[in-house]
Amino acid sequence: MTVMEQRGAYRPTPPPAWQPRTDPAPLLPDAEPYRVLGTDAADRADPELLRRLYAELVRGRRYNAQATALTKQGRLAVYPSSTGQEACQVGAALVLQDRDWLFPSYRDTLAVVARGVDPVEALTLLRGDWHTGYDPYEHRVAPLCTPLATQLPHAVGLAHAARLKGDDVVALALVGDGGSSEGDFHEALNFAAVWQAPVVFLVQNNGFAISVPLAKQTAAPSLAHKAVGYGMRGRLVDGNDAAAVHEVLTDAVRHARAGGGPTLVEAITYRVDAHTNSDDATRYRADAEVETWREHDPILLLERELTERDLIDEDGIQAARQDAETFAAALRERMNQDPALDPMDLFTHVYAEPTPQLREQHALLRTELDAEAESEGAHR
Amino acid sequence: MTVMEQRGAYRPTPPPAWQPRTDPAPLLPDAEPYRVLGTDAADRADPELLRRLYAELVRGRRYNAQATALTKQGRLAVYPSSTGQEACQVGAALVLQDRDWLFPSYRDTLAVVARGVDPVEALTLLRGDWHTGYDPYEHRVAPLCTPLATQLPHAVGLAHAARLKGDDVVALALVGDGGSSEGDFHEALNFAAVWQAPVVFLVQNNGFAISVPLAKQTAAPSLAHKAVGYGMRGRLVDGNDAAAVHEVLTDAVRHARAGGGPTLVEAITYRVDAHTNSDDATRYRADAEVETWREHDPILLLERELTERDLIDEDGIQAARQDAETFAAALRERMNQDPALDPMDLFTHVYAEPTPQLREQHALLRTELDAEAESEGAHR
Amino acid sequence: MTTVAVRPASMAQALTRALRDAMAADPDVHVMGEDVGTLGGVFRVTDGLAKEFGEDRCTDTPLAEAGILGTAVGMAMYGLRPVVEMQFDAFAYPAFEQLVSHVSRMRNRTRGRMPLPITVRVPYGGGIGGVEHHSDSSEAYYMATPGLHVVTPATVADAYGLLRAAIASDDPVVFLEPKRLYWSKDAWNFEEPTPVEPIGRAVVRRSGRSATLITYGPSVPVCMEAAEAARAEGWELEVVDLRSLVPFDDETVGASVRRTGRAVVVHESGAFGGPGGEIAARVTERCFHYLEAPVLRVAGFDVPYPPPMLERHHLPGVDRILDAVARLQWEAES
Amino acid sequence: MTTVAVRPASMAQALTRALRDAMAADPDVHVMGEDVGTLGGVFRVTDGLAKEFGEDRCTDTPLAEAGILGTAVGMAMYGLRPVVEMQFDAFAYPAFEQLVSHVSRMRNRTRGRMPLPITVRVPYGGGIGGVEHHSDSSEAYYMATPGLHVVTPATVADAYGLLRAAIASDDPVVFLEPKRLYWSKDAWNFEEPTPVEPIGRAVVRRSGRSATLITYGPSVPVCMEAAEAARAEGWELEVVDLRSLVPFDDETVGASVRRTGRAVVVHESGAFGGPGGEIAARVTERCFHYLEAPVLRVAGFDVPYPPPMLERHHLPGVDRILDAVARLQWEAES
Ligand SMILES: Cc1ncc(C[n+]2csc(CCOP(=O)(O)OP(=O)(O)O)c2C)c(N)n1
Ligand SMILES: Cc1ncc(C[n+]2csc(CCOP(=O)(O)OP(=O)(O)O)c2C)c(N)n1
Ligand SMILES: [Mg+2]
Ligand SMILES: [Mg+2]
Repeated sequence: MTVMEQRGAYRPTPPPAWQPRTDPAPLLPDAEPYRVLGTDAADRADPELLRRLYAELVRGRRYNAQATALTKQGRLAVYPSSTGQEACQVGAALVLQDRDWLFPSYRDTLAVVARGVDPVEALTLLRGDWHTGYDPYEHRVAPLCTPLATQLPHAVGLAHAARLKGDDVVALALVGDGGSSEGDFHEALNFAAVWQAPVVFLVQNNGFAISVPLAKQTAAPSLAHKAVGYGMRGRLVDGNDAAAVHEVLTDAVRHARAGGGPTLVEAITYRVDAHTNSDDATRYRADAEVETWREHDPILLLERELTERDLIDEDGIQAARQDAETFAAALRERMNQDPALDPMDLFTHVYAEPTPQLREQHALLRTELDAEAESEGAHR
Repeated sequence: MTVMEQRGAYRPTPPPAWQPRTDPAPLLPDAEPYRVLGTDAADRADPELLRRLYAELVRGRRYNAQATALTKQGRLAVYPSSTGQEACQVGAALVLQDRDWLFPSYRDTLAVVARGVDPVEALTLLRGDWHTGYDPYEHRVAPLCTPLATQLPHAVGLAHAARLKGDDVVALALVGDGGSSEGDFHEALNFAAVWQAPVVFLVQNNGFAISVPLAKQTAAPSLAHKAVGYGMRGRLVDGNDAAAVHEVLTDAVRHARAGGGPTLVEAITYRVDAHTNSDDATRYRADAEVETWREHDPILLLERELTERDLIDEDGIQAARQDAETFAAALRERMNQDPALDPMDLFTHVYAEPTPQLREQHALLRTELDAEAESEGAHR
Repeated sequence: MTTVAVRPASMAQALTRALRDAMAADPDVHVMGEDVGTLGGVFRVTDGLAKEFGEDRCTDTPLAEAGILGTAVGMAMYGLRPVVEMQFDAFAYPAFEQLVSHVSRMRNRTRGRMPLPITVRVPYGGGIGGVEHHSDSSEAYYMATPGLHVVTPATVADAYGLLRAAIASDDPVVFLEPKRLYWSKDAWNFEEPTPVEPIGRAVVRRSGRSATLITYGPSVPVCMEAAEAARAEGWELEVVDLRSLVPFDDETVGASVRRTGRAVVVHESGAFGGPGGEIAARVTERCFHYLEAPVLRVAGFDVPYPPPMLERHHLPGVDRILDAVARLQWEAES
Repeated sequence: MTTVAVRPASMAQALTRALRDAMAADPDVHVMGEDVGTLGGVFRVTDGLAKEFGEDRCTDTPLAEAGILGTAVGMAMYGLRPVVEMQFDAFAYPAFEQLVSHVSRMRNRTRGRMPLPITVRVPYGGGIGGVEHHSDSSEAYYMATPGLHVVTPATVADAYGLLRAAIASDDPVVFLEPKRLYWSKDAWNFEEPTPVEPIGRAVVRRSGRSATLITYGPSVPVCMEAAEAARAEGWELEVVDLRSLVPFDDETVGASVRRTGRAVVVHESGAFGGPGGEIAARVTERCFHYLEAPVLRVAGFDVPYPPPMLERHHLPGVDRILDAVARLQWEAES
């Protein structure tokens, strides 16, 4: 029940018989991030799922390494790695149905790939090619979003629209800890709760917004505590525990699909790499901090669980690694040459119909290119 | 303690020894709005303060009535009344020291007047005269702010600046329930908490944003519940109980002054009048709803308490009313003619030094006015 | 009882009718904004829509403009055609990032795969005695943003025709409604409202051979009045109503200026960096050798919008327009 | 060890030095923004300031641009002189409402009582291979907003002088830093840096009598190159670097165009509704009878900023400038 519904019940006679409000407790996150691996909850976990997650994590880690390597070879202009955050990336992709939608930020190409988008298409933007290399409608993945938190209202609007059309669709939106400070975060969560839109917000709290540590970003007990202020459920999860992430997100998606409204999930994780390949993380943090997190690595945690429970053997581990290598090799191979862009396409998609003004500019560029080609021909 | 501080304590060894976070409980508002009048807490209240509040409420009510009347006489272009919200308006003004700052929204001229600003100056904007009729530095009152919630970051910045300069200054900012949905609300509260700025946010939850009821604005258990998501204290108060408002705000100001950081106070009140004199409230709400609130009127509540406790007699009541009448008569009198504005002042304060471009436009208008005067002279 | 189909209608009524007809014709059309539901909008343009089509089709949103436009983006991604109301010009600014970084670019970004058929209705301009932030002319911001169409009607018929066209457009349209014309009335056929106007065509509202007044929106009636007054001075002024700022109708404007050889651009927006600079520059580029005098601009001053008591000195009026016409170097004529 | 006072310095270094000198000279100068503290900014312009002046004077803020500028307003109200860094051009858009509705208007609103001496530093423009949202030319938005000064340096010396002037100004200044010139170097005297330049004066960077190139910021070096190349075609081009878009130096620009009789405005920003329209229009208004040809514009196309792989086709280059010069109706000459 909301304030407003209670307002009727607020008897403005002195002293007003204020009806006790709904207990906010169910909206508040637990005091500790939810964990599965290494706890009793792991007993309940589906071994098949755990193995699937493991394979995806291993492949995801390799994907991150490969993409970073591609920047060194000049094949990618820039790459914001999600190394260390693979459990969040993979979890977000795996909990969705085909008809659902994923709203990634600029760091989330791994989630996009895990959802089924061709990695070459997912990386189009980061090559310096056109912004969105994939058809958003094919896998129901919104374009990678660079202006922070602006994708969140999009996710809410889409989920709301789907519900209005009677479609059983959930939207899952990714955002960073830094992005949670933006006004759009607030407005999106508020609209979602008021509309009871079937949307899940996953904050990957990786401790940093470029160089700015979380302590300079928020003074909140946790980011998940923001949920109660919108009247939605807040959940806190160990973002490096793939099984826990999967379980919490699955529950949130189910809740949304059932008409229960949005959930805000905060996943505690860590940005092991620098902000992007061109950032120098030593300027703002000590290596030792990174090291402590390597021991809480998502792959390590899951591998240990699988091994201890005899759910995987050395062959299984090798198979996962081999699959990842094959994947990386194919990616490397396919990224081995620069795409050929047609400059005339600058004008093609600005409007459905180019304006007369754009037609003039189109003609100007055509002339320039022709002249260029001619003089190149002449010089040859 | 914040997430970030705990992150060090979050031992990323499996299973991570997550240290229990600071209990968010002290940040959460009580389940019921705090009340003084008609409760045992009234025993502790200072009779002098109660009488002072009473006089201010009566005068404030009369001020609202007078300003509304002035719109009918064409002396004010528009007036957004705070009738019914006088306890919030007066409380906000009275809890501040001289050196403190008040940040009003467009509805809060009564708070501005209660802080000591000449009502004619406070109403300048609403006459259709220049926007800010008073010197903000004289009484430390920021200009009335029309774009909703945009004054909140100003208050935070000012409070922060004062602290940086070593000044013992608190800023109190007013905002509406509707305004709490804006991104600037979120960003301001977050900055305030991160900086531990000495600022108090008072949300006057009067149930409506023009025609939009609170249920379409938020699904939160209360607006005060938003505080925990920033790591600041949230307080819920009966906004029609002047003694309670005064006490809660006094505490929040004291807390801020002592370096304890910001507080978000939600005052439950009601917009008895229409949004402004030109709004038609019957389009969106039933008279009956208004009626129930008349019984929970701030003046009524306080008068009853004072009378029951023999802290005021009929003479005292009459004296307060008489003072209000005198006040209103003086205002009516002084607003009895339209101000004379000099059109050439259009250019005076755009920049410290007018640009050459503005000097040209200044000359153009000068010529036009001269020609106008000449042709008027000729026609006479 | 007989219905008189042709009767006086206000621009606000024509806009309401356009919304209603668009919603009736297409279930994907959704209206959203602050107070658009129960209240029918502060200018009553959405009056009755929530009642007729339900609150899910005409929705009172929370008070947050970036959220309104941002969720509209998501709704459009899913195939709806949102019509967003910004309550006043200056209150569209919080949505600026969504407008510039997403609304205007999504089609281009996705190589045509994800068009955003969003109409953003913005009541704009002054002349209604509004206090600060209620009278901005913000068209320069939108014109400078590739990917947006920018449209503004000056007549009751155009209000209907252009709004229908905006909603029908597969591209985002910023639809600027001149506040002070909301209550201006024309005879209008309620039975068969004006057909949908294609976006991008200017129209000659009055013919004349002395000089061209190039204008749009709230300044059109002022220019018509000025043209009438100019006859006393011996000038036959042509008045071109642009209707669409983006795309810009170079053809109609150029043809007029080539005929008359002189032009004045008139708008309420401040001159500096305002629409008039673009218009004067492109007219000059195209008609240089036809021009007897530089294209002049009559505009609001380059100051924050003044208080109600001073706005008449700020807004371009008949006298200021005629003064500019007088400066069009008529000596050269003799 | 001897110090060589005059040595090559980059524009970024000169900006850092300007901030440092301003902070040392006036304890009320505060630098704030995303990553400006420990990291020294993504372009390293604030490098070392947090260390030297403490985190209270050079502050890493939460990630929220409206909050950054909005709190800066409050700080300025209390007598500080905030210097705000917006990380990239497009990331200033969330702060648009604070900029337009408050920063630009507070002095006017309070009848001069509450000036806001805020400097908003915005790295702008393209040419650095930045992905979407990292290469916008947003100056048209700021120019159309009365109450703001808009300044942009093109040389290392101006970077220092103009930034000092911006911080010293009692009015808000949008200080546009051409990203692709950050690492361009000039010989510069580190001991006695350039004096503070008054805001509002353009400068003739190269003299010539054939035609004037009117330009600013990142396009200045391109125009200098074009002027050099033009000699081969027999044209002596004059290059005017505006330095300040608001206020606009009509005097210097007008004097040049009256001398040469021909002009081309060059900028990266899209042409339509961009700065060039204003510039061409006002030059034409003032120099009509001196002009042998219409003032032409060479600008970015009216499209969302293209991806890195295509930006060279978008940005005005030497050839496009010379093509425009060639269209300045030289036939009339003979
Ligand atoms: C509106 C906006 N402001 C600034 C930036 C520049 N920027 C890009 S990433 C980044 C930090 C983001 O931090 P966070 O949200 O925590 O995500 P992470 O990079 O850690 O995944 C910043 C400031 C941006 N992209 N958008
Ligand atoms: C940014 C912005 N958007 C819209 C408006 C128009 N507007 C003025 S008052 C109002 C409702 C405000 O509601 P609330 O914040 O609850 O304050 P109240 O009027 O109830 O005091 C609206 C939408 C505005 N002033 N600013
Ligand atoms: Mg982060
Ligand atoms: Mg309200």
